[in-house]
Formats: sequence, C-alpha cells, structure tokens
Amino acid sequence: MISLTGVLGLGVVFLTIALIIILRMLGKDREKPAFRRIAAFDDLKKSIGLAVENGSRIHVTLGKSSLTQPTNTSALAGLSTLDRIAQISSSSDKPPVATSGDGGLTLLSQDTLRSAYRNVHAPELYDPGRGRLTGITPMSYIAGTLHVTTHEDVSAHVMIGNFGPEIALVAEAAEHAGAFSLAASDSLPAQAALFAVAEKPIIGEELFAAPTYLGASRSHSASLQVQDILRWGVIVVLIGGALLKAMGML
Amino acid sequence: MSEIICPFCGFANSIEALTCSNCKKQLYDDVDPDSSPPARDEMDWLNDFRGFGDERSAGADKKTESIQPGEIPSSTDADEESDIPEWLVRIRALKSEDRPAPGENETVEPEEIPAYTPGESELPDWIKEIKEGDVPAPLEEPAGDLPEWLRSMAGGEEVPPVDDISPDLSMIMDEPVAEGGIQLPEIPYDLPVETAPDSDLDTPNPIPAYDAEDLVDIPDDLFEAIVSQPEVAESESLPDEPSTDAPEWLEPKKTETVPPDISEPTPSDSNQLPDWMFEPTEADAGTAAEPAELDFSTLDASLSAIGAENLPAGQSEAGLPDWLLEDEAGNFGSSAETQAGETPNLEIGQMPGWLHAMRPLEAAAPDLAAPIDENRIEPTGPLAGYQGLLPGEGVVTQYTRPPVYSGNTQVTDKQRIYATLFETLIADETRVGAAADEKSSTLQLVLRMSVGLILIGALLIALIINPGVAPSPNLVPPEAVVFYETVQTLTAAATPPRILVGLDYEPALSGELSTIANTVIQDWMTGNSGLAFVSLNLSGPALSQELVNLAGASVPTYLTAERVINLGYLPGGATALAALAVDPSRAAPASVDGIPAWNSLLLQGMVSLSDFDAIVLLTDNTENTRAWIEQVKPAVEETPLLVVSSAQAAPALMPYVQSGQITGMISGFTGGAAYEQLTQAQNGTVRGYWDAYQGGMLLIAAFMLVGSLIYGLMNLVRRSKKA
Amino acid sequence: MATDLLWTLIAFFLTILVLSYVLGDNALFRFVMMVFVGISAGYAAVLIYFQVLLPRLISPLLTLPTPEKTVYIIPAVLGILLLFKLSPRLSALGNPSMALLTGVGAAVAIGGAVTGTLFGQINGAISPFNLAGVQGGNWATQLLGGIVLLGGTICSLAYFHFGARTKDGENTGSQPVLIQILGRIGQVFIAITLGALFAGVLSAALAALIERLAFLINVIKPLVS
Amino acid sequence: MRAPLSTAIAIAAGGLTLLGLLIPVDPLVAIRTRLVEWVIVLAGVAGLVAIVHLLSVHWRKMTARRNKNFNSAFLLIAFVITFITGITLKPSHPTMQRIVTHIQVPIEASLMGVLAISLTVAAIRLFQKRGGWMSIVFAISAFVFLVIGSGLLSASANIPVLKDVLAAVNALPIAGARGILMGVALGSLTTGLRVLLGSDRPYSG
Repeated sequence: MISLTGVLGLGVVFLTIALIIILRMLGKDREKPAFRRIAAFDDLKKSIGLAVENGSRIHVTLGKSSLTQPTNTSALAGLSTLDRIAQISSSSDKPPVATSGDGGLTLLSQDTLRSAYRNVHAPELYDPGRGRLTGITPMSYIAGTLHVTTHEDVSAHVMIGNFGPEIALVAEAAEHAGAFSLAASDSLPAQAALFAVAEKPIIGEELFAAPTYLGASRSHSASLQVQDILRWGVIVVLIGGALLKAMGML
Repeated sequence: MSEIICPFCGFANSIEALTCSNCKKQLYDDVDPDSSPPARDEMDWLNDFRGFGDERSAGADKKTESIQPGEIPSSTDADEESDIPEWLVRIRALKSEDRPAPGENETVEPEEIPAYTPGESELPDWIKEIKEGDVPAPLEEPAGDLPEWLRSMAGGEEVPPVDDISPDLSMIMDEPVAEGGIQLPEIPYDLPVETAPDSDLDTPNPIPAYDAEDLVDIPDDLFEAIVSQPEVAESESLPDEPSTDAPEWLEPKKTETVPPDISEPTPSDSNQLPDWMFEPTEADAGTAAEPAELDFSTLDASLSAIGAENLPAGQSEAGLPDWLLEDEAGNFGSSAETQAGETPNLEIGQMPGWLHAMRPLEAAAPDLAAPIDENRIEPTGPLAGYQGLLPGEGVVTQYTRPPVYSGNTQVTDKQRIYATLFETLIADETRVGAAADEKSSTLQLVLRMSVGLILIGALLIALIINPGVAPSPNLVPPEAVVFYETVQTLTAAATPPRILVGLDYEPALSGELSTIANTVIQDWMTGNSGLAFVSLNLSGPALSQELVNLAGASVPTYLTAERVINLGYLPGGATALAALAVDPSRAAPASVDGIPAWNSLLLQGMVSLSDFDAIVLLTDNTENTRAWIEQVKPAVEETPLLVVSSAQAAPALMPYVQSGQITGMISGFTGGAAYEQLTQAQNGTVRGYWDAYQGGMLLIAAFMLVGSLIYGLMNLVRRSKKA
Repeated sequence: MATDLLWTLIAFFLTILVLSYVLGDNALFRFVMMVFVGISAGYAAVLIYFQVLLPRLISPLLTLPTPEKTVYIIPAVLGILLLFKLSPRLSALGNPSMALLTGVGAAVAIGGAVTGTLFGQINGAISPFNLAGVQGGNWATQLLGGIVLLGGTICSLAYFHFGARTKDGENTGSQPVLIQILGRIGQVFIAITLGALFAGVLSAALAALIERLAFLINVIKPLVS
Repeated sequence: MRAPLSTAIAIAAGGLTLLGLLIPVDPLVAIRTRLVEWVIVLAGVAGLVAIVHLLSVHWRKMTARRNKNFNSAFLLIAFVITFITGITLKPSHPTMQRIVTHIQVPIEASLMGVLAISLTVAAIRLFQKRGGWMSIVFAISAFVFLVIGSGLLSASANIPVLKDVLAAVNALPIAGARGILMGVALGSLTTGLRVLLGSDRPYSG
C-alpha cells in the first residue's frame, strides 16, 4: 500500500532532481557559484601541491561502509574526492594511494583511479595496487591502514567516508609521522573523535562538499546549491510543523 | 645536500662534519676546523645589513652606507682591520668616493627578477593559485625560528608585495625571505667575479640552483660584492708583477688564458643569467676582468678535474646550489692577491680545495721531480759505471698514490651555515599546518606513555582491590526505565515471548556490550523467552554464541538448544534489513549450522517480523541502528524496539529515543549499572567493573581539565606576547 | 582443557602485545596487526562463502529446477564478470556488475536518508510541541525544551550553509549576517554534541580497556595463587 | 559518454530500487527485493575479489626486490591457515568460534583500549592543537559528559532538581545531533542522486 511518507519522499526526490538539473543548466551560462571558505580544504590543496612538489604520497582512505549500506554516500563523496586528487596530483612522482575497508569500495577506488588518469591522458600512471583493501572488518581495516600511514612516505592523509571512532588511531599515527591529515565522516562518534585528534577535521555535511571545493564538475557545485535550498526548506518545514503542532493542527 | 663523501676513504659524513668520522682526516682542504670562526661571527656581517637594530648593527650600517672596503671583510676576521697598512686604507677611501654605496644603489624592479620555474606551465591552475603567495597560516610561528638577520630584513622598507616576486619565490618563501629577495639589485657589484664562472658552468641542472640562489644568497652576494671590491681595487691600483710566493704552475695559466668580454655577454650567457647581471659598472667593468679570467679558467679546470660535468642530477642536487660557489669566487680573489703579494697575512694553507684538485702531480708529490745529477755514476746493476743515467729507484720509491677526489661539492663552514639556513627556511614550507618538530613529537610520545601507564596502573589497582566504594546510580534515565518495564511486562506474560535479537557490535566493543547485555539476556532467559539471533556483521554469529553461553551459564534451567536459534550473518546491511522486514524467512532462511530455521519449533508459524514480541538490538553502531529504525521499524509498527547500545552511540541515538522510534534504551556501563540497579541483580557483571570504570572516567576528566588549563594558559601567554 | 588453556594464553599474549602500542609503535605490534588482518580476511572469506555465496547463489543453481534457476543466472554471470576485476587489462568487463552495485546502493541510501532520517528527525523535532494532554505546568517546561531543541537544530543546520556572497563576480567567502549569527549559535550546539559524543567514545573505549585488564588479571591470578 | 551500458544499468537498477522503497506496490517491491538479493551476492563476490587483491598486494610486498616486508608473509600464512580451517570445519565449528573469541576479540578490544589512551592524550592536548571558542565549548561539554557518564552525579538522588538538570543536559546534544544528521541526510540525497542521474560514475573505470 502507498504511504504518505513514501509519496512525500518521492516528491522530495523529484524536487531535488529537478533542482540539480536546473541549477546545472543555469550554471553553464553563469560564473561559478560562490561558496563560503573552508580553511581545511585550502590546506588540503596546499598539502597536495607540496606533496606533488616534494615527491611524497597522498593517502586517501574511504572508510568501511559497504555499498549496500545507507552510509555508502559518504564513500561515494570520498571517491569523487579521490578522483579530483588523482587528477590534480597526476604530475607527482608518487601517485596517491587509496585504502578502504570494503570489497566493493576497493574495486570502485581502483576504477576511480583508472578513469582519473585516463581523463588527464596519463593512463600509464594507473596501478591497481594503489587502490587497496587494507582489512575486511572495521578494526582490521584500521590495522591495515595504520601500516600504510607509517610505511609509505605519505605526507597528506585524506580520510573521507564512514568510519568508527577507531579512525582516531590512524589520525594520531599520521600526526606522529608529521603528515597533514584532513578527516571527514558521516558517523557522529567518528566526527567527535576526529575533532580532537585530526589536524583538520571536517564536520558533518561539509564532507559532501569536498569534491566541489577541490574544483570538481559543475554538477557537484549544483548539488551543493541544492543542499542549501533544501536546508532552508527543511527549516521552514520545522518551524511551520512546530507551529501547527502547537496549535493542534498536525 | 645532507652528506659529504670523504675524499680519502669515501665514507659518507654528515654535512656538519669537519673531519671524516671514518678515517678522521680533514674533509675540507680549505677549512681548518680549529681556525674556523664560530657561527656567531659568521652571522655578524648579516647583522650589518639590518636597516635598524642594536647599537652594533647601527654602527655596521654606517659602514655599509659608505663602504670601507677594508672593514667589510670583518665578517671573516675583524682583526684583519688592524693589519691593513695605513696607505692602503687611504687608497681604499679614495676608491670608495668614486663608488656609490650599496644603500644608494638603484633597486631592480620585480619584473627584472627572473622566475626560474620551468615546470610551472605543466602544474594545475590551483597550484599556481597556491603560488600566488597566500602564505600558510602557521608560518608565523616558525618565523620565530628564523635567523636574526632574516627577521630584521622583514622590517626593511620599499618592499614590493610578495605577489610581485616570481611565483616560485612567493610559493616557497614566507614574507621575510621574499623581502630578503628585494636585496637582489645590490648583487651586480661582484658580477664579473661571480657570474663569469657560473655562466660557463656545465652543471647538470643549473635552474634549480638558480632558484636556490634567488632565495638564499641575497645577503651573501651583497657580502661578496663588497668583499671582492677591495681585491679588485688592489689588483688595479698595484703594479701587476708575478709574485714570487705564487706556485710556479699558476704562472703559465695566467698568460695563456684569454679574458672573456664580460661587458658583452654571449647569448648563451644571457640565456642562463638575468640581464641585470651583465650591467657593467665603471668601477669594475675593466678591473674585474683580471680576477674574472682567473676564476674562469681555474674554476672550469677544477670542475673538469673533479668531473662536475659528469655528476648525476641527484648527486648535484645532493651537493650545494651554485650560489654557494661564491666562496670559491672569494677565494679566487684571494688567489689574485696571492699573486700580487699584497696581503702577507693570507696563508698558503687557505688555498681552496678546487685549487688543490687542479695541481699537477708535481704539486701533489713534489719529490717526484727530483733534480738529476748529470755527473752521477751508476753504482750497481747491469748499467754500473755509466754516467748521467736517470735514477729509477727515485720514481719507484718516491711514487705516491694519486690523490682521490670527492664527487661531492666540498663546502666551507660558511657555505654549510647558509645551507642549513636555507634548509630551515624551507623546512616549514614542506608541510601544511603546525610543524611537528622532533622535540614536540618526543614530548607527545612521553606524554602518551605516561598517561597510558598512569591510567592502566590506576585501573589495575581498582580491579585488583575492587573496594566497592563507587556508588551505584540511583537516578535512572527514563529510556532505561521504559526498557526495564518492557522486559518485565513481556517476561511476566503467560506465554513466553519470542524475541528477535539483532547483534550488531564489533568484537572491539564486545567487552562493553556483552557485559551490559549479559544481565538483559539472563532476564529474557529467566522468562523462558525464545531468542532468535541475527547479526549484521561477520563476527556476529560467534559473538552471539559466546553471549548465549555466558548468560546461559547463569540460568541453568533454560534450555538453550530449544529456545535459542542463531540465524547467523545477514549480509547486505540495510538492504538485507529491508529484505528481512519484507520476508524474514527469505532473508535469513537457515541457521548458522545450515538447518532451515523457519521450520524449527521456535520460529514455526512466523511470517513477518511483527510476529515477534519485541526486537532487541545490541549495537555499537549509529548507522546500522538507523538502518534498523528506517528499514525494520516501519514494518513492525507496534512491536517495541529495545536498544542496548554502547556509550559511543548513545548520544547519536537520543534523537530516535526522543522521537519514539526507539522504545527503550540502556547505554554504556552507566546504563547497564542503572538496569542492574532496577532489577536488583545480585553480583551483576557491570557492578564488578564499576569501581574501575568510575575511577577511570574521573581520572580522564581530571587529565583533560589539567591539560586544558595548562595549554589554555600557554596560548594566552603566547597571544599576549604577540600582542 | 589443555586447548582451552592454549587459547587463553594466545588471547593473553595478543592482548599484551597490542597494549604495548601504548609505549609506541613497535615490531611486535606490527606483527600482530598483520596476523590480525590475515586472520580476519580468512574468516571473512569463509563466512562470505558459507553465508552468502553458497545459500544465495551456488545451492540454488545446483538444486533448483531450471525455470527457477534462471533468476540466479544473472547474479552468477555478473559475479563472474566481477572476477575480471582481478586482471588490470580485463577489469572493464566487471563495470556492469559494479554499476548495479553502485546504483542499488545509492537508491538504498537515498530511501534511508529521506524517509528514515529526514522525515524521522523532522517529526522528532516538532513532537515536543504536541501539548495536548500535558498536565499542569509541565507544558511550559516541555514547550521551552522543544523551542531550545528546535532552535538548536535550525541553527546547526544553518551553520552548514555553503553559499557565500559575491562582489563583482568575485567570491567574497562571506555570508549574510543572519546566517552568520545562526551559524555561530549552531556551532555551540554542534560543539556540545561532539563533546558529548567524545565522552561517550572515551567511555566505551575505557570499558573495553577495563574488560581487557580484567581478563589479564583473571589469567594471572590463578598462576600467582 | 564513457561506459553507457554500465551507466544505464546503474540508473535503471537504482531508479527501480528507489521506487520500490518509496512506493511499496507489488511489482516494484518484487523487483526491488530481487535486485537487493543480487546486490548482496555481488557484494559478497566483490569482497572475495578484494581479499584476493589484498593478498596479491602483500605477496608483492613480500617478494619485492627492495624493502621486503616480512610481516606480509605472516599475513598470508594467517590467512591461509584460517581459510583452510574454516572451509574444512565450517564457521559454526568451535574452533572457528574461538578464532573470533580468542584472537579477534582480544586484538580488537585491546586496540579500543589503546584508543582510550590516545583520546585521553588528544583531550589533554586539545588546546595545543587548536584554539577557538568551538574547542572551548567542546572541551567543557566533554568534561561535563565525562563526569555525568561516570555515574557520580546519578548516585546522589537526594539532591533537589538534579534529576531535571541532568535530563536537560542530556537532552542538549540532541539538537546538534539532529542538525548534523539532517545535514548528512541532505548530502546523502544529492550525492546518491548524482549517481542515479549518471553524473557521478565511479564504476566507469
């Protein structure tokens, strides 16, 4: 049977699709949309630039979320970020290494690296060994990633995806190694742990802005704009709903 | 750039080493470790170039404004001052009147500063953006580590913005250095001396070397400009007669070499060097030619002698950049003086390494060319009695092994100091964020160790003694009360309830969750409830078995084999839960042993999840709990969803508790203790750890408070100092 | 009995070796980590075979009659295509399988985000304003609490607003004053939440440490006494 | 456009699954269930493929000419032993149970214990790492909830209004959590839809 929630959900989905398409089309004629400054992403750009110049490696870790879980969108955002980083650092002697804690995610990270290098006309840079599974269970994933952190001449760690708070161990190891670390997760406990440990923590929704801030495609900018529109829509609904509820009309 | 190969034994020594740590021989022919001036003295001349500063530097400023040639070399040895004869001082004074002081020199426009960034066009736009000189925030702190002269330069005037300087420069240097770069115009002074050799150097990769030059040797060049001048003046003003002190092998060179026309640089030169470097000044255009030609030939020869052309790029990078060769340039000057014989205090022992290197074998082994006695009669052998024979044994006995030359650039103390300065300058640029220096990381390690040992020690003591002083919680959160009441209501029912237990925690947190859940499972078992375990993670089935075994041991009357079924691992996360909500028998068809589960006595007749009396979720994971709430809860509207959560997930689950999507919840040891308090459980598992837990939490809170106060105060002090 | 002791000793030494990381990274810790990754991968592979592939693909293909079998042929083919991902040259053959995986995964995430989180949280945020049936002065407390939480939620949402002002087509990076004010307040609520979560994570980790230390004591006690 | 077939599959499968989730009518639910079953199988296969890849990476590390990593050998040995034991004895065998309870549990729980120390040190050094009033609020909040979490305050039931104060304080984090969760939901929505619109194609390698 069709529920009201389902219909409303479908409405929200179609509204979002329409907004993304419209803003993307409008964006073609206008200049790039303006977004607030997020210092962590500026530092990430700099550290990528420095990694390229001093021939050290960038490590992108995508988390442990399975593609069959609702949390996989954080990993998808991580993959878009990996794509950008791989393209940007294609002039580096040491291409970036991507680690993950799920099989599907590992294969996607390899595909992402391959397509990124193809897009910058440097397919020879692709090495499947650079998209790795470091452990199949959450904690073994962390154990394997710790090894990458300390043994692969990494100067910048980008942690974007779904993690447990144990990711703090990786961030701490990165700090010991004197490397830059930017960490973003959709998991609240992980965010809390990373806020205290990581050098540049990214809070909540900002995770999904990473590709846009690294200069990804126009559709990424459009989806950020859509997020802003929906945000205020939700705020209006919250206020309206609260009033109606207080008046007993809902 | 960080090691020197010993020319005698080939052992790699650190850049600071003066003598080889292996063979204990001196690494630098032209440096006497004992006589080498201390670093502070090396820096004195740098202080002289401050625009302002202490009294001493103010005095130095006066000197620099009207260059007293004799005084400037005080950088190397201030005592030389007194040794200079009075007549020479007069000549120098006259000379200085003709020449503009460095301060008065016209400054070169930034455009004139060449930007040696070969690969820049290949770099992506945003890297160029980075290079547009927005300096990383934390660079202010490292500035504290910068040498005095560099900080004083930061205060210098007529400084164009960083952006005006070549992007490469602004990228690598922070402001003071960029400003230091503005001193460049004063370089032309010693160009004839400096650039002529450089222009012809066939180094593997000259461009990076020039980057380094642009960055670091600015005050250095200025120093050389002034240092070289008096030498030029002397060689010009004094009769140019061959010195008797000079070694013979130098003389023919002097006559053979053809002076290159420095005032008209060749295209190849102009390719390698910026135009301004070729601006001839009346003072030195002609006069510098002589030392220049000396440098030219000798340096060339010395390089060919040590095979500099054949150095691999890596090795040449490992050596020092070209700008550091200025010291050799200084030495050329001194060699010119040696010929002129005007500076008696210049010792032969100060002859630079490259000069040693290019000496003919006679110079290396002087005894080899022993004078032949024409009247000598061979006393022995088959030629006995013959006269005027060449003495064979001389060569055989006196033959010495040809000297070994290091492939690496030989560096003087001064060069090493500049190199170290350069390294410190770029050190903070090699990473974004706060520079984690050796000291702080060691402190961090010590802090970590001590905190760890204190915490572990305290917990061990609490666990061993177990004094039972920690009071149990009397204030129970409402969600825990609801949890307790639901369990009591269901277990008190006439027909024993059938419960779906979702086990969704990792082995990492089994210590916490199995401890909390143990009492809850025991209560279900006491009510003879049927328990069907399903897990969303790989280790779940084993953990379920462990949990059942633990709880079952406390309830011997409970028939585990009949009343418990382990549906095993449910792959697919949220999607699997969605499938479970729609058709459980299809989503989890068999038990972990492979036996069809839904025909079993326990699950017989069940078609949907709403047939269960309650769903108990043991979780440490907010996202999977969200999946249970989003996928399963809508399918079991009336069935209560009870959550036993780890403390780490509790705050994130509170919104769901408040919104009523979670019926009841106990979280962490505190929730477990509260539940045990409600059930009046004797020797509950949480109670056993309660002292250690409460003590540990308070100890961590105390650590945090103290640390925050200390570092907070340190920050305040630092801010007030800055202000 | 002897095997029980052996397993207990293995657990004991593994615990000690991992806890040695407190004193800094060391060879023994790295060794244990590698063994752990290997064992967990082995266990996962076994479980995937017995709990996923065998009951959901292999058994149906072997046991079911042909008409019902056809349904399982598609995942079998897609699974085989996925194996080509092991070969760098042929990995493109596995793309359709990955596409299916990604597409369905994205749909599940969207469904969960909209109906579960978004609607669920909106409902949760406005529910305290349902004052019907609230006795006495409780309604004021509930209303105040509801207003504070709603305000906090709105401000937290506003904090994440990405849009910024432009001046002559240039991104100024600054936001309208209203959003700045709301964002500041939102930051406070977010910081409070992260602090509470941090305390929760510490509590859970401490519980794990206590349980491990208790285990060590329980192993040593009989040996000492 | 690259990989048109894969893109079509992703869009079609995703679209049908989403419709099945939001409009639970018979044909759509059946299709969704079927697709989900296929995806579960594929996720399993992907897991195995990735594990093989993990082993190959460590094999390469072990047999590398330079910088051999002998720990990789232990990883491979541990895998082989566990895998063979599991295949022969099956997961429900007590030995396999013990591999979890006596190897995985001690290692993982001990790592969590180490995390407790790491987080304590991070809490101590918080203001050294970053200042700002957000950090100050974070530190105060963490301290307060550590004390509350210790159960010390819950013990004193006789203190008036303490219960209400505790309830109010415990409710405070809900606001921020809601804000973050809703924001993440919005991000998930747009990110997921980018995949369903074929704008993001991580599978097009």
